[in-house]
Amino acid sequence: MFSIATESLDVNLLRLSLDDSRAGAYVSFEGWVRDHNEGRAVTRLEYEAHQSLAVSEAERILLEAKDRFGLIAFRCIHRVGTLAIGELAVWVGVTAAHRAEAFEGCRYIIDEIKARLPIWKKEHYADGSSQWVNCQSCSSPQHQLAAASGSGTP
Amino acid sequence: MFSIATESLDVNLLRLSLDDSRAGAYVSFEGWVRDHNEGRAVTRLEYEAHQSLAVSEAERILLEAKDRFGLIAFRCIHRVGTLAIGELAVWVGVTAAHRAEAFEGCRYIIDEIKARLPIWKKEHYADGSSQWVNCQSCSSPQHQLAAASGSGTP
Amino acid sequence: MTEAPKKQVEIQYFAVLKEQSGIPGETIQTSAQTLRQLYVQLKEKHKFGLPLESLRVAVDDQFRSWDDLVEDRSKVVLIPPVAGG
Amino acid sequence: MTEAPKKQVEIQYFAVLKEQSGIPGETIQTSAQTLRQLYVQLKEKHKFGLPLESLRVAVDDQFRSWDDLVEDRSKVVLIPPVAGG
Repeated sequence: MFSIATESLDVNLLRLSLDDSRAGAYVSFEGWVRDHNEGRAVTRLEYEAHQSLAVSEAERILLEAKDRFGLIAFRCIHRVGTLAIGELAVWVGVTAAHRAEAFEGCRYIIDEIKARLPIWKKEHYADGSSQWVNCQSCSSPQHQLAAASGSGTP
Repeated sequence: MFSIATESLDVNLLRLSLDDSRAGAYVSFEGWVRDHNEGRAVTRLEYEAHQSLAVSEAERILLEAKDRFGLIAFRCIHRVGTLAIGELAVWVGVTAAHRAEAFEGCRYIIDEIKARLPIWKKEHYADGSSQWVNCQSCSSPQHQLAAASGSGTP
Repeated sequence: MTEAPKKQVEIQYFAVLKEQSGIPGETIQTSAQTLRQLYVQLKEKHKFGLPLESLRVAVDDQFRSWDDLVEDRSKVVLIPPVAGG
Repeated sequence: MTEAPKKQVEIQYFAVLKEQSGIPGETIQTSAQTLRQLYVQLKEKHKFGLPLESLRVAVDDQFRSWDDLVEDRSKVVLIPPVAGG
């Protein structure tokens, strides 16, 4: 149902694995590494995961989606390691009898995956700097002091 | 942007055609021929389209979606002819910077495609009968008379 | 009131209308003034079951209103309830 | 009040915590009674910037509450703000 991958994904194989004659609707989501974030030019991403916790939490999420939206099949894969612009970071695919359930189920899964899985993303910028995403308050006290004298929110 | 196909689709090629380094989210929808509808066992589908009207209306829909949801890339293909169970009848793929726009744009396109395009679907059932979908009131007066004496809604 | 001059119209039938008429289309001479009147004539001729309210109509590849006038040498498409996807 | 007996705990660090501590993990002896007290000690030791409220904690592969007791020979994972996808 869920796995963490260290190599690039074969979307075609993933899609075929969801094949089911009861399914009328297939919806997939892919998160691609884009060349910018919040106005800054991004050159690459680095993903790190806590493997066992991520897997157990993701399987909980997938079963929640199955129950809520009556999904027929569902699967999710998340990459870790260093990813270049355009690379696939996460893939979610679901099937259902009808399209409403498929769209809502797929959306639920990716929303919860992003909010709940112990996976971390570091952005590397064109100016050579880097930052852990969602981690504005992560810097150590000395760094926070330095940041407070600047214009950014701490 | 939109086309009508008489042969089976290569989803992988379609997906690759949307590749863009500004895109962070890709959402695709596929309509598959399923083995049942409203409680009846379905054996195959037959699609018919008014080619030129379908193309111009679909391109209007795609541009509406682009404007409303700020899509980066978008494409839709619809099959016509006889389709077996499990075959791909319609494919929609979109990209956007973020996932909310990609999900909503993809959903908008397939909803409008289904409601507005001059495309017709005939279901063939396991018992040998067949019916044009959404066409409960399509039968000629003689047939309506016969139907009215049965238990189905006319 | 004098008889309106006849116009030549090419009609295309799809799906259930093609089945009920038994033909994919036909070219006819009609005295119908509006598209609404034209459908009433065709419904009578081919015993179509569909009420006009459940159809749409297009002329020369543009969706049109039933109250639009029938134009000579135009191509009319009658569109029964659609079901793409 | 007597000193609580020391417990042996294996800590794992990820992302920003791994960078700030300079290590992927460590095994320590601690007198901390709750996970909350444990983080306060580690924050002090490694000069972590993250307030406890922005972290989650897991023990032996289960998410836990900060008020849960520290168990001897357990594996503790400190989870900084996540950003999958």
